This record gives sequence, C-alpha cells and structure tokens, in this order.
Amino acid sequence: MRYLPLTPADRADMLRVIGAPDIDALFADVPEAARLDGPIHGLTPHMGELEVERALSKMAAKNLHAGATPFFLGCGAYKHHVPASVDHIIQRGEFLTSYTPYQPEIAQGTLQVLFEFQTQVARLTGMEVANASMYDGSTAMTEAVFMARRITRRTKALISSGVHPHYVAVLRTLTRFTDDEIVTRTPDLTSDDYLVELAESVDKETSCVVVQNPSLFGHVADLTPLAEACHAAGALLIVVVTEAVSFGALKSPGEMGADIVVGEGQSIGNGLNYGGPYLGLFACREKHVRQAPGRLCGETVDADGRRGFVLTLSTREQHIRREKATSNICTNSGLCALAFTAHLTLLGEVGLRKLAALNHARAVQMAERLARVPGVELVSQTFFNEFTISLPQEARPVVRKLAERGVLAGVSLNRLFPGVRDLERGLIVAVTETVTDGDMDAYEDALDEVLA
Amino acid sequence: MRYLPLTPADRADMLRVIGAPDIDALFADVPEAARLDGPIHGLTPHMGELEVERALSKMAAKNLHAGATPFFLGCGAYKHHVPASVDHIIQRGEFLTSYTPYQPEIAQGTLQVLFEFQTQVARLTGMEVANASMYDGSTAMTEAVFMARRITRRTKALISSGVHPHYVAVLRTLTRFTDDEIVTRTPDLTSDDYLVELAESVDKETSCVVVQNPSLFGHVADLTPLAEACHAAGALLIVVVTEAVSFGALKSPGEMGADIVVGEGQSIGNGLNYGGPYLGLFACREKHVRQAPGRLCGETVDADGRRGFVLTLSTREQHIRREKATSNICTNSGLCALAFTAHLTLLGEVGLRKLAALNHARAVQMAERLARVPGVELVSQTFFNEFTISLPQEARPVVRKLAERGVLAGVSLNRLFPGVRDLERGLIVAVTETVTDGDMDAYEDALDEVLA
Amino acid sequence: LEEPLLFEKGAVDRCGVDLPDVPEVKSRLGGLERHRPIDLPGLSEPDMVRHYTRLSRQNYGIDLGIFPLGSCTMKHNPRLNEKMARLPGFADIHPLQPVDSVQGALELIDTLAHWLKMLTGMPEVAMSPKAGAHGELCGMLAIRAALEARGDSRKVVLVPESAHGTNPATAAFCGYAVENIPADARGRVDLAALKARLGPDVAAVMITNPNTCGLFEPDMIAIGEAVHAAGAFVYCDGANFNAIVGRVRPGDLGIDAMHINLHKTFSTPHGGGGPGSGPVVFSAALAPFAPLPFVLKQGDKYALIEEREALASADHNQSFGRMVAFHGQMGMFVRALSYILSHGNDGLRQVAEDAVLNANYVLASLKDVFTASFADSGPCMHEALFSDDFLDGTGLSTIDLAKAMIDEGFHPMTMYFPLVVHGAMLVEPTETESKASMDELIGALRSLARRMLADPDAYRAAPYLSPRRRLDETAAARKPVLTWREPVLAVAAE
Amino acid sequence: LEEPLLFEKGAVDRCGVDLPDVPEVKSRLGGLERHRPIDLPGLSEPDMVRHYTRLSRQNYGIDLGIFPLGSCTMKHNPRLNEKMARLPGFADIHPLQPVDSVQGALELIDTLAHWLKMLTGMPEVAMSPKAGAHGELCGMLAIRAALEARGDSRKVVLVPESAHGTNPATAAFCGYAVENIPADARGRVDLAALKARLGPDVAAVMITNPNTCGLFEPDMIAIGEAVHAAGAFVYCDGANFNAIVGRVRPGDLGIDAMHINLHKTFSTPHGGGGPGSGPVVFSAALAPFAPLPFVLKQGDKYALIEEREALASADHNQSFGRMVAFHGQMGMFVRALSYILSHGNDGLRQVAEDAVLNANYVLASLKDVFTASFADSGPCMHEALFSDDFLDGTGLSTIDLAKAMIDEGFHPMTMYFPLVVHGAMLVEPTETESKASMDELIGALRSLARRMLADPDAYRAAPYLSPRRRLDETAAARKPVLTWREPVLAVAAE
Repeated sequence: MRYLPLTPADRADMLRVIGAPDIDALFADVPEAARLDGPIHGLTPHMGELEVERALSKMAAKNLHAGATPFFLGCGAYKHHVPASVDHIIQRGEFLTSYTPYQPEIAQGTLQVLFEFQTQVARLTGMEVANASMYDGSTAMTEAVFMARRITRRTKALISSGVHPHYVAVLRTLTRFTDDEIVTRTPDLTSDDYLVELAESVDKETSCVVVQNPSLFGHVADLTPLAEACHAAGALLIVVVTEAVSFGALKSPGEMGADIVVGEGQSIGNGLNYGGPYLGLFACREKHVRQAPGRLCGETVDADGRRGFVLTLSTREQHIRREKATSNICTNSGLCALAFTAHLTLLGEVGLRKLAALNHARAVQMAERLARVPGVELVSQTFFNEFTISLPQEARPVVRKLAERGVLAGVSLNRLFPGVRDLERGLIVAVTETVTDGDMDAYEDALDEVLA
Repeated sequence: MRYLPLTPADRADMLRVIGAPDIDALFADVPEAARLDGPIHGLTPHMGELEVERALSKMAAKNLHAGATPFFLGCGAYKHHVPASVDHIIQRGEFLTSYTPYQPEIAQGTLQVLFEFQTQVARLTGMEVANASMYDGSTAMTEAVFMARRITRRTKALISSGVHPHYVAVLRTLTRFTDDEIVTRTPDLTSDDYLVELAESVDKETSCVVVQNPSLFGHVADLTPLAEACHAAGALLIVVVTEAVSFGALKSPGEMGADIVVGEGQSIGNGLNYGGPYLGLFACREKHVRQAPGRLCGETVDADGRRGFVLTLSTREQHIRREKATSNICTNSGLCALAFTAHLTLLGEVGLRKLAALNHARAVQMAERLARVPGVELVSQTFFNEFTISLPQEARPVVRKLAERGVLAGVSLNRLFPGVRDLERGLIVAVTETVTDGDMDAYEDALDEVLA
Repeated sequence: LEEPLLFEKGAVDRCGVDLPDVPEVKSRLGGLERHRPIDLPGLSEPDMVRHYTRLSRQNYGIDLGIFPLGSCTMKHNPRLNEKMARLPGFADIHPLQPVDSVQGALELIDTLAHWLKMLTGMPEVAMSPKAGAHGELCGMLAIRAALEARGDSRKVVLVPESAHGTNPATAAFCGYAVENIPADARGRVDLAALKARLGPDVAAVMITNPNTCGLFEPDMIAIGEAVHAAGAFVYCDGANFNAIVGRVRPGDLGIDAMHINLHKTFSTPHGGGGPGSGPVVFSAALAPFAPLPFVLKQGDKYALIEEREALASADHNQSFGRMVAFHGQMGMFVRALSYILSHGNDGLRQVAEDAVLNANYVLASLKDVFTASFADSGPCMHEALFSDDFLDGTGLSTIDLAKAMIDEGFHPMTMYFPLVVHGAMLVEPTETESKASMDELIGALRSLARRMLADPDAYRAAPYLSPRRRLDETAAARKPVLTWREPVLAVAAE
Repeated sequence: LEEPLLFEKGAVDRCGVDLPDVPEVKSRLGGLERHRPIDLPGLSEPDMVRHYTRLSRQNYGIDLGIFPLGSCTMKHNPRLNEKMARLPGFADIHPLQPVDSVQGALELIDTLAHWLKMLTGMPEVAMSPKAGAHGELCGMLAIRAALEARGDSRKVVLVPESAHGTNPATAAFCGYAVENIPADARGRVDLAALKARLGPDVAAVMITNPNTCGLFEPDMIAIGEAVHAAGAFVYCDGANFNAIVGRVRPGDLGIDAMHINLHKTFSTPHGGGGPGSGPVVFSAALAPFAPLPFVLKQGDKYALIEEREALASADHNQSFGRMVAFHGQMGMFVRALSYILSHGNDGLRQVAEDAVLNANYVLASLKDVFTASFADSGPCMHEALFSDDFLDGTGLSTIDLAKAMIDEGFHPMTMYFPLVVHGAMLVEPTETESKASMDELIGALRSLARRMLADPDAYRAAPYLSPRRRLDETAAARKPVLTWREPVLAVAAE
C-alpha cells in the first residue's frame, strides 16, 4: 500500500523490539466486544491511483461547473479568476504540509504570511487589527456578536434584514442555549428603510447592530448614521462583508464607523469549492483585541535580536484558558489565508481597484440588460457586483428552467427564504470579471424565452 | 504587464543612471532599415490570464484525449498512469526553474537526481553506464550510430526492419551529408527471419547493427545470436527500446550482449504530450564512455571531503571542444529525467515488474479477443504490450472509422509506411494498464461492426 | 535567506495581474466610492512567486521530515487527493447551484458520509462542521437539544483532566459548567470516581478515546453504560480515531457523538493551521437533532435538505439548526474520500495497526532513556508519552529538548500536553513513517538525552541552526504588534 | 540537510504504487522473461516525496532569486504556462492519433508557427527541433541541402570567435570545416576581414546577433549582402532574440535561418537542463528545404504533412527530411504560445526594451568597479560583459568572484564566456527582474569587489555557505564514477 512504508519484515523486527507476539497484542486494551474482526461491509480493498481517479472523476463529471457555462451566482460565494501562481504557492510542501506555527523558529514562513494577511485585512476593512482568519464568514459573524457581548456586557443583538440568512441561522443556532436576544426581521424588497429603522431601534440594552454591506441583495449604503446611533447608545456596529472584492470599490467599513468587521474572504485567492473551505475575515479596533477570538500573529525578536513572528495573546485561547477561552476555536483557515494574501499581493492597490471597477461595470451593464427584458424589474438601485431583480413569476422554477438551458442565472430568494411569499419573485444576480459578453447574451436570450 | 516588474518611474530612474535620453537610444546600433516601429500585424495587445486560458482551452477542447476514450496507440509513445506526486515534484520551483548544473555547489539537487537517473537507466538496460538523458529515442539512436563509428572507425550501419521508421528517417537525415552507409529493408510481416538475415549480413565493414526490441511491431526476440555475430565481426550491437516499461518483463539488452542501448523513456513518468518533450535514454559499456554523447554526472568530493556530484567528462562536449565535440548537444531532458526517476522510485523493482506483467497480461487478453473477430489475424507470435494484427482490408480507413466511433484503435502501418502495399492491412495495437475491460469491449464491438 | 515583508518590498503602483479595460458605465455605487488609499502594496508575478517561495523555505513540513506531534497526527498528504479536489466538477461549483446541476457533489458527500458511518458504526453523521472543535460544538449542541427536547436542563459536563482544551471550551460555549474527572494511575479515566460524580445534573461526559495519553480506555463500555444509566450522553473526542480505524467502531463502545478530524485520520493537509473539517457521527438517540443541511438519497437522486420544514422523515425533524453557511468543507471531503478509497478495507485497518506499531516501537526504543509515564500499564496506541524527569537537576526541561531537536533537523514532539503528566512529551510518528525514519528520530533523541545530561548549558538557548533562534513570546504579548506600520523614520524622510 | 542516495535509502521490496492484480494469461514473451534482478530500489510515496523535496532544496532556481546568467536568459517561468501545458487536450494526446482527432493541437502548432514567422519576419518555420543546438543543426542541414540542390559543394563555414560552442560543433556535424572570423576592437564581427575571407568555398556564415558580447552587430545588413553576393548563406544563432523581439525582425537583416530558443525568449522553464525547444525560421531561399513534418492549413482544417510525397505545394518539396520522431516539443509550444498571448504586441516589445534597459543599468552601475570590455562603443543589448581585470595581482579570478556570489545568495553570472574577453563575466538580468532585485545584485557585487581586493585570501575557497563547498571536478573526470554501486564493505558484511 503506497502510503504505508513498513514492509512485513519491518513489522516483524519492530514487534520483536517491542516484545509483542503480534499486532493484536498491542490492541489488548480494546474490549473483546468492541473488536472489529471482519471487513467494513461493502468497502472494496485498497485501490490504485488510476482507479480512485476514475471513481472520483465520474462523480465530478456529473456536476455542471461554473467555468463551463454562463454563470451568475453570488450570495456569499463568488466566481473570480484565481491566477495559476497562487495555486502553485499553496501547493508548496512547506506550506501545505506544515502545522500550526506553535514552533515559531521553524515556522516563520507561515507566520510572516499571517502577519501580512492580518495587515492586508486591517487595511482593506479600515480597521486597526485583524486576526489570522476564521472558518468562514458566517462563523466569524457569530464570534463577533459574542465578542460584542463580552465588551458591552449586553445581550441584545439587532440583525439587519440585509444579512445573509445562512449567517443569521448560524447565529441563531449558537445562541439557542444562551441568554442572547437576537432581533431579526424578514426583508422587504419594496423599501430601503431598514437601516433607518435599525438606527432607531438601538437602545441601552443593545450590544451590537449587525449589518451587511453590500447587503445580501447587493445594495450598498452609507453606514455612518447607523454607526453614530450605535455609538450614542454604547452599542457596537458589526459590519459583514461577503464579497471581499468590494473593498476595492467601496468606502471601508472602518471609515464608516464600524467597530468590528467580519467577512468572507473566498473571493480573493479561493475557488467556489461548493461552499468550503472558505476564509473568515475578522478585524476590530486595537483596544478590543484581547476580546477577539481566534489566532493572532504578532511581531517580536529572537535571541539574536532579529525580527520574527509568533502566535500571540494565546491566553485568550482554549489550549491555555480551556473553559474560560474567548472561543473554542482551534483551527483557522491558514492555507486559504495564504491564497488570499498571495492573490492580493498580485493585485496590489491598482489591481484590486481595477478588478472592483470591472466587476461593478459589468454588473451595471448586466442590470441594464436584464431590466429591459419584458416583465423584469430592477429592485436594486445601488449595488456593487450583485443586484436583485423581480421577475413576473416565481423565481425558483425560472432558475431551474434557465439551468436546463445551460445558464446558471442567480440565486432565487425562495432558495434562501423558503415559504416567504413576498420574496418569491426575487432573484439575486452576481456579475464578476469572469462573465463574458456572450454569457450576457445567453442569459438575456434564455430569460426572454423562459418568460415569454 | 504582470511579468514585467519595472514601473514607468523605475524606467525613468534607470535611464537617468545610464545617461540615455530614452529607450530608443539603447537600440542605436540597430540600422534604421531594420527598426520595427509598428505593431506585429494581427497580434492583440497583452491579455490577462483569464483570456489566455480561454483561448488555449478552446484549442485543447478540439482534441480527443486519450483519457476520454478507449485508447490503443503505441509505436514509440505510450499512455501509462503517472502518479500525481511525480507531477508535484517536477513543479517544485527549485527543480523547474533551475539551470543546467554548471555551478554544482548550488545544484546538488539536480545533480543527485541525474546520478540516480543514470544508475537506474544502467540497471534497467543491463549496461555499465548511462548518460544524463537526450532529446528523445530517435536522436539517441542516431547518436549511438555515430558513436559506433567513432569506436569502430567503420561507416556501415545495418538497421533492422523492426526499427521505428521515424527513427530510421532521423538517422537518414543526419547521415545525408556524411559518408555513412545506412542499410535498411522494408519490413516483411510474413516472415520473422530478419534477425537471422541481419546476423548473416554483418561483415568487417560493419560498424554496428541496430535492432529494436520489442520491435516496432511489438515482437520480442532473443538478440544473443545477433550480438555474437556482431562481436565476431568487430561490430557493435545497438539495441533500441521504445517502451521503457518492457524492461520490467524482458531480459535486458545488456544480458543479451548489447554494446549500446538507447531508448525512449517517455513511458515512465511522462505524458504523451503529442510527441514531446520526451526522454532519450543512452547507456553503454564503461570502456566506451569517453566516446559517448551528452551530459554525464559523476561523483566527487568537495573541499570539505563530502560526497557531491558534478557534470563530468565535459571535454567531450561542445562548450569545451567546439567543432571537435562528440556531439553538438547542449540540452538534455533534465525535467523529464526527474519525472522518470521519481516515478521509477515509486515503482521500485516490485512495482515495475508488476506493472510490466499487467501490461503484458492485458495485451495478451486483447490480442486473443481481436484474433477472434472474423477476418482479423494476429501477426505477432511473441510480444510485450503491443502487437500487430492484419485486417481483411486496408487499415488506415478502418482506424478512421473506429475513431469516429470513439475508439482510438492503434496505428496503421500505412501511417508509418505510406505507399507500401504489402503492409497496408497491418495495424499495431498497444495495451497498457490504463485499458479497462470496457475499453476492450468497445474496441471489439466497434471493430466487428466496421468490418461487417 | 532573509526575506522582507511584502510591505517593505511591494508598492501600491505595482501589479501582477492583467485585466481588460473597464467599460464606461454610470456608477451605481450610490456615492460610496472609496476615495482614501487602501495602502495595499503589490508585486509583479515574478516577485510574488519569489517572495512566497522564499518564505516557504523558512517552514518545516511533513514533506521535509518526520513531524512527531502527539495528538496532532501529521501524516503524509497524498498529492492524488490534491489533484482530485481540484477537478473543476468539485472545485468550481457554487453552493447554491440548482441541485440537479450538482448531483455528483451530493453523491460524493453522501458516499463519504456513508463510509464515515460504516467506519464508526454510528447511524447518522453531520458533515458541515468546519473543524474538530466545531465538530465538538456540533455534538454538544445535539446533546443539549436532545436534553431540552425531553425537558431536561442538566447543567454540568464532565471532562477528564487530560482532555484537549477545546473540550471544556466547547462545553462552556454551550452554557455548561465544566468539572474535571480524575485519571487513575494508569492514565485512564477513574471509573469509580466518574460513577460517583454522575447524577441528574450531569448532561454529558466528554471523553477522548484513545485518550491524550495515547492509551485506549479499557472501561469505555462500562463508562458508557454508567453515563447512559444516569440519563446523560457520552461525547467522544475523535481526534485519535486514526489509532483504531478499521479495528474498532466507536458505535460499539456506547458513544453518542464523536467528531472526526479529516486531517488527522483521513490525511487532508494541515496547511499551517487549517482549513480543517470535523464531521460528527451520532447515535440513534442524537440523530434526530443533527444539524442542517444534509444530503438525502431519494431513489436515483440526491436531495440537499436545507430547512427543517423540508424534512419528511420523522428522525430528522428536530434538527438544532445550521452551523455554517452552505454545506461544509467540500474540498476536504473530496480528499478524505480519495484517501478512504485508496486504502480500502485492508488499508484502513493497516493504517491503525501501523500507527500503533510505530508508536510502540518508539516507546520501546526510548523508554530506557526517557521516563515513559504509563509504559507499565501495557502497550500504547498511536502515540508514546514520556516525561522530562530525566532532566531533573539540569535546569533543562521539555522545551529545551524540543528546541534542541530543531537543530537535529526534526520538528519537536508535542510538549507539556497532556497536563496530567509533568513535563509531558507526546510522540506520534503516524503510520506513514518508515522504520528508517523512526530509527533516525530515536537515534537523535537518545544522543540528545546523553548530550544534554553531559553538558546542559549547551542546550539552554537552542535552537542555533534554524531560521530564527528562540523568539520572545512574552514581549510579543505584552505590547502586541499585529499589523505592519510604516516605520516613523521612513515617513519622516519623505 | 543531507540526503542519501535513493540506493542507500530504498529497497527492492518497497513500492509507492498500487496496481490491480495481474490476470493470469499464457505468456507471449517467447522465453525472454527477465530472471535476473534489476536491483531497482523503491520507496513508499511519503518517502519518495520527501526524498526529492529535500533534494530540491539543494538547488538554486529563478523562484529563489536572480539568475544573472549571460547568454542563458533565465527569466520568470509563469505558472499559467504550466497549467495550460497540462490541459488534457494537449498533454494527453498521442502523436499518431488520426489528425481529425487532434485538430486543436495542429491549430496550436500552426498558430505558434504563425507568430514566430511574424515576429521574425521570415516566411517559413520548422517546429520540430528539440533544442537550440538541434535547431542549429536543422538550419545548417537546410543550408547544405540548398547548396547540394544547386550542385554546389562548398566546404567551409565561418564562425566568429565569440560564438557559442554549439555553432562550430554543429557545422562540423554537418561535415563542414570551421574557420574563425575575428572580432574588431568594439566586440563586433570584423566586416573587412569577413569580406576578405568570403569566396566560392564558403557555405555559410554563422553569426549570433545580438552577439555573445551582448552587442548588436551594426553591420548585419552589410554582412548579409556580402555573404549572399558570395553565394553563401547567413545562419543566425537566435539565442539572444529576446533582446530584440518586437523591435527588430531578423528577416529584415538578411538572415537565412535562425533558431529560436523557446526557453530563452518565450519563458519555457529550463528545468535543470532541459527539455528545450528550438524552432528554426527560414528565408524564402531555404524554405523549400525545411524539415518534415509540418502543419498545413487547408481551408478550415489542419493537415500534418509527414512525407515528402504528400507535398502538393512546390515550395516544400525539397525537404531535407525528418529531425525527430513525431513533431517536436508540443508541451513547450503550448507554454510559448501562452507567453506570446500574455504579452501581446505591446508586451513583447516591452520585453525587449526592459531586457536591454536592465542590462544597461547593470553595466552603468558596475563599470566603475569592473572593466566593462566594450562599454566605450555604446550601450549593450540584453547582457553586460565585464572582465576580471580588476582582480589582477590578487591571484583571484572570475571563478572566485562567481563562487563568492553564491555566499551572498546569488547564482553566479556566466564565466569565461565569450572567449574573446579574458576572464569574461557576462551578466544578463532579464526583463523579469525588478530594479530592487538588480540593486541588490549590484550592491553585493560592488561590496564583493571591494572586499576581494582588501582581503583576497578570504575568497580563494568560496563558497562556504552553500550545500557543498567547491567540488573537485578534476577528480571526477580522472576516474569517472557515473553510477552508484554498493560499497564493497557493505557487501562483504552481509
């Protein structure tokens, strides 16, 4: 078996050194009743590479992948082009097969990358510090709400109706057995006043307000008044960003007064991967850093006085603090963070801004095209690279019919808010730099046809 | 432009240091008449990765690749499974982007690999030494004939009719303007006596006899009597092997008395690549090594007495000897040799032997299946993983019809010997470990249908 | 090879991508355009590749040598798995595509789920948790949901002293009070003490088996019976499942929930700290409370159940909810299934056997120089536990041995964990190490032990040969510098 | 990090692949089964990956730093090209597939051929040569075939002293006598001397332009006219085409044949010494003699012409034959086309300009410390030539500077070439180096020059910091050890 280096002769030698008669003797502690003697039912014997490739390629071939078709899905996961050199870097054995950098003397590669990542994330979000990444955007948001509770010692969180419903669901799950009060509302596509209402709802019990920008529906808004309302009431403003490329076009959450910024970093450096692994971004004000969850990489010096990096403030973490930790998190998304940092390094300021401008321009073009299809209404007035349209009929079946025509047209609101009648005609359409004019033509034509 | 690091500001600074008014000043030596001022007609401006990927993927999609269809082509290029770890290793930047190891202190990686490669090739071929690889099998064969001329100081080379006709064509091209006499014969599928005839033809003018084993047609034969005939006449026996996996099943050329063994190493570690890059193997007796072409890596010690490796015997080579060199060769196939060595290291003795046995067994199964198709005759009595059949009609159109049915059925002799009527019904079929039972069924059924 | 930071090397006007021209459109950004600079330096592609290639060379990885980290299972990462995870049919599909267009993805998830259930002997599995600790959370949430469903508001979770820190942290995250269970002299859970503590206030016991001392809990079945008799649940930390896979099914031990670290047992790469993946298997009692979403095979087709309301079957209708956006770590699932198919029935059993054989070989080969804390109680499982007693009187301790190992060319073992052993050193070779590789490690450790006793002062400041000497972690924490800022001097000079 | 040889580490019973069982069949090997052991050690996959990963770390590569090798053009190797070359539609097709099933491959070859002709301004190109020297051979064979076709049996080829060794070697390989052409004081071909030597016995002149001193031959057009007037042909060594691509077309200079090193001009990776690829462009006079096979576009379809007989068109019917089995280095063609499309019109021109700018920057920045042999005659092209005069009297020479550079973290420049300059040092930064990278190199060289003069003895035995110190090349050649053999001692012990 190709991954197991021991030969039968090795095994015999080693048993002799151990002084055990056979391998079973080493499993003597396992109760008789729990010893599995037969094979796992239905599992074949070991397979060669060729056979495994065949089995998995067969499954892969049953999926219609984004690159093979006009593709317009977003809602927290975006198809962007990732340069080949990024994938090359994350496959370097020294990055791929290394461990959490608890031995900093031989992990400066990973640590310096994390320090660069933290700096990039802090600059993008307009915050002072960032951590070394989290599982994904949804869990990062939940951690942010918990952090706000620790800071404000209040338990009420107001969640904007523009926050991704999966993110809200995760927060609901993790507060199900706590005394947190999570206030949410079903979105209303006919009105854009949710930010005003949120600002009016903030009170002295409010720990934080959570708002997504661009919102689930793609809308962008100035959060400055909301931040002021929060701060006046002693609450924190948590801003969620699920499309990291938007940082290149929009005023940063920090500039608008956010206290904690969380996000999904998949858009930069990482593929769609059917939902994971993704990359949680987490940034905050420096004064709150000791309440932050997750790993932090910090600068220091070595015994010879040379600059070096270490994981730091680990007294917040579970392996030191156990039940008193700020979070139970033990893993980050190190390799996804490396991909993010490498891609962002290729982009730089100029590249990210141009990429963002290109996304916006393509989305505007597409929105204008779809708006002229009879019966289609453009719901979003302001947006970045994603917008919501309203169809003359229920959206989910339309999406299915378009998929049959080879167009992956977007995410229907039914999919995200099943059973909500008022939203059932809504469709969220994302447009990135990977969309061609031909893709736009195909979409427009197919939609015309399906709605006719 | 993503590969060019200089910014406009850098360029201005540098021109200032140089003292040149502008970039044109640096091209002052170019005669006016030869200065190209306009763009290259029809060439687009620089493209992003995404656009280049699209353009090239579109071309790639027009090809029917071996992995997508039942596939039975051989004749000097074979589809074998290459483990993913081999491709990983050759993409390590330190291997991929390094230079010919003329600075051995910082090229021990490449050098040790070449030393391992030479040792592996010597052992496979049953020879004492091997060089660090050549362009491909065909050029290696030509170099072997020239080397035999240098050693024997004779100019007549007898070429077996079982040698790949492309290889013979290369030799003919390179001897067109020399005084070498190349004796060849058109193959005769009805008789297997060509080795006997060759042995009888060797005389005191003969520099070498070149024989391929397995032959182009797949036949394997004992070359010992031929070697004896050569040596009795003072000629050298050159054995060509185009399917390196056969070394795992067959008595080595060295055991049968070969003086020089050349071959195509593509089968191990390297893909089909539509014919290149491939990997020329070259092995010979130690006493002849100073007449060998190409690079050689040798063991030595460094200033601290530690073992190390260097390119050696370079006084044979063009960069030292110029017009007196043993060959004009300056490049080898370093990265292909690394792939070969890494794959062969995974295989080891056990793996190579099993792989060869598997190839042989599958080929025997296939030969028996095809032999029972009405009208088909099995020409090859002995073979390794490739055999020749005779069809009841001209083979080339049959191959085309089978390709239309999605079966890449083999190489017709018409393709290799255009215009030779006696061979036009011959078809060479290769069967490797990548052929499934389903592939065999598909072939058999399609052939039945086409011949019916 | 020193390498500056990106911020010292790049510039905001440098760029390593080429993008087409931006079409002119009327902005829809609603006046929210970013005006202030982001201050994001870029590099050309050659410089980017060089920067990160050079940085990579300051790392140690499995590809360079043995990584004998107890409890972390750093085994070989097959490149086939990387190749499979990059097939466009897996890597380039969106989590919200119509399910008809991703049937192969659902089939893959369902297939992996099937084998995880078969290998653990448990009837249900939740695939979405993003990492081991996230899986623990999933398991404890299911336990709490099951208790609440029967109106039972127990408040205490019992955790052995030797547990991973994530165990108590997770229990606390779910609102439980944590109490320790003592270990007996053989490094196992003290069954009598546990039984004595069980009562109507205990919601669950969290056990690691094989435990963090590298030992199998021989009383596991009895523990389960006692816990269940007391109306509580057994959570098992599956971090060490690689020691028993194919030989023991946790379902046969009375366990109610267990997470599986795909990177530990099924070889997905650790990647310098993630991404992980922590599916959780459940007993029949907890199955109805498993999280959303999950994949359901319906005839020839696969459905993705994302909402409680969509559940026809009565056994899933009490789901405690969603743990992540989307459906978990697909990329890791592909790798894990590739690993399972590569090993098959015979291979997986061999994995456990070789992991255990290797650890016992290390234990047997070192127990005369290091104190092997529990060696008297019989063989260990996949990891060998030692203490630094042998250094008593030298002023050196575990950390000095660990750092000295770096100079010998090895990654250190796990230090000071588990906490039940003073100066613990936990060595896990894993099944992908050859005997020769272990012999090198053993030889180096034996030689180091001798040299450290002979000349302790030579080792107080190790390592000497690594890219950095010992780093000042205290200084880093006292005044944290977490992002790079332009040195004041440089700013002044401009 | 020391790493033993595979033969010291592996064993014949170890294996890193899994293969299905071999079906039982009656052998058809005709009694030729191999019985004797091959003695081929194997490794498990983890050990194979580790072995070659560790070996790789003893190499220097472009990914690690500047590679200032004059005349060898070590530029950045884009990973996009690697990805494209691995598309199954290119990597997994067989050279003898029916041409209908490989139309995309033929289109790619034809497209690359088209751009090579356009970029060089030449009417024909032969794609099959496997490397630069192979391309030279191709060009010289075409010249000889053209001469023979007109019954002209000229016997002499003129080559400048500064030429690459492959030039005279190739001419000799084609049966020509080689005579040197002298250089003038400005490092260029001495036009008068050349003209004086031309006559009815001269078959061709082989010229490198830009030449190996890094200089453009300003008399190139006059040289061509003189050579043609004498009935001979001009072969141009295109190794340095990267200096002029997009700015000068060799076809406008009167050249008859020129090879193009795809790795030098179009960024295919050098790979530690190959594979290369050396297409050759031809003038109208030589086009009919170009080798087989080639691709011909016929309407919408592409044909692969493999036989002289198949040639309809009169301009190809005198082909001198086939140079390789199959059709050349397809994998390199894909990479080169990817590079050409990535740069486009503006980018290729910028490539030449930046390559020349970088070299002149190095020349200007070092000419006060090193002797810049031909700096007085104006700017250089893509490489800067120096001599080691500055070391006179120290007993040190070029090689010592080169080896000292290794300790500074750089790959040495090209040494002792071209031969026309004593103690030559030829530096080619290439266009993919940043100014910062060159400033580091310049700084290190200036500092080294100072230190070597101040303390020559410290540099006689450099390098000190590399994986190996200076290696004894003389001993290696005196008694060559070219393969590994079991040490006698070990054998005896068994």
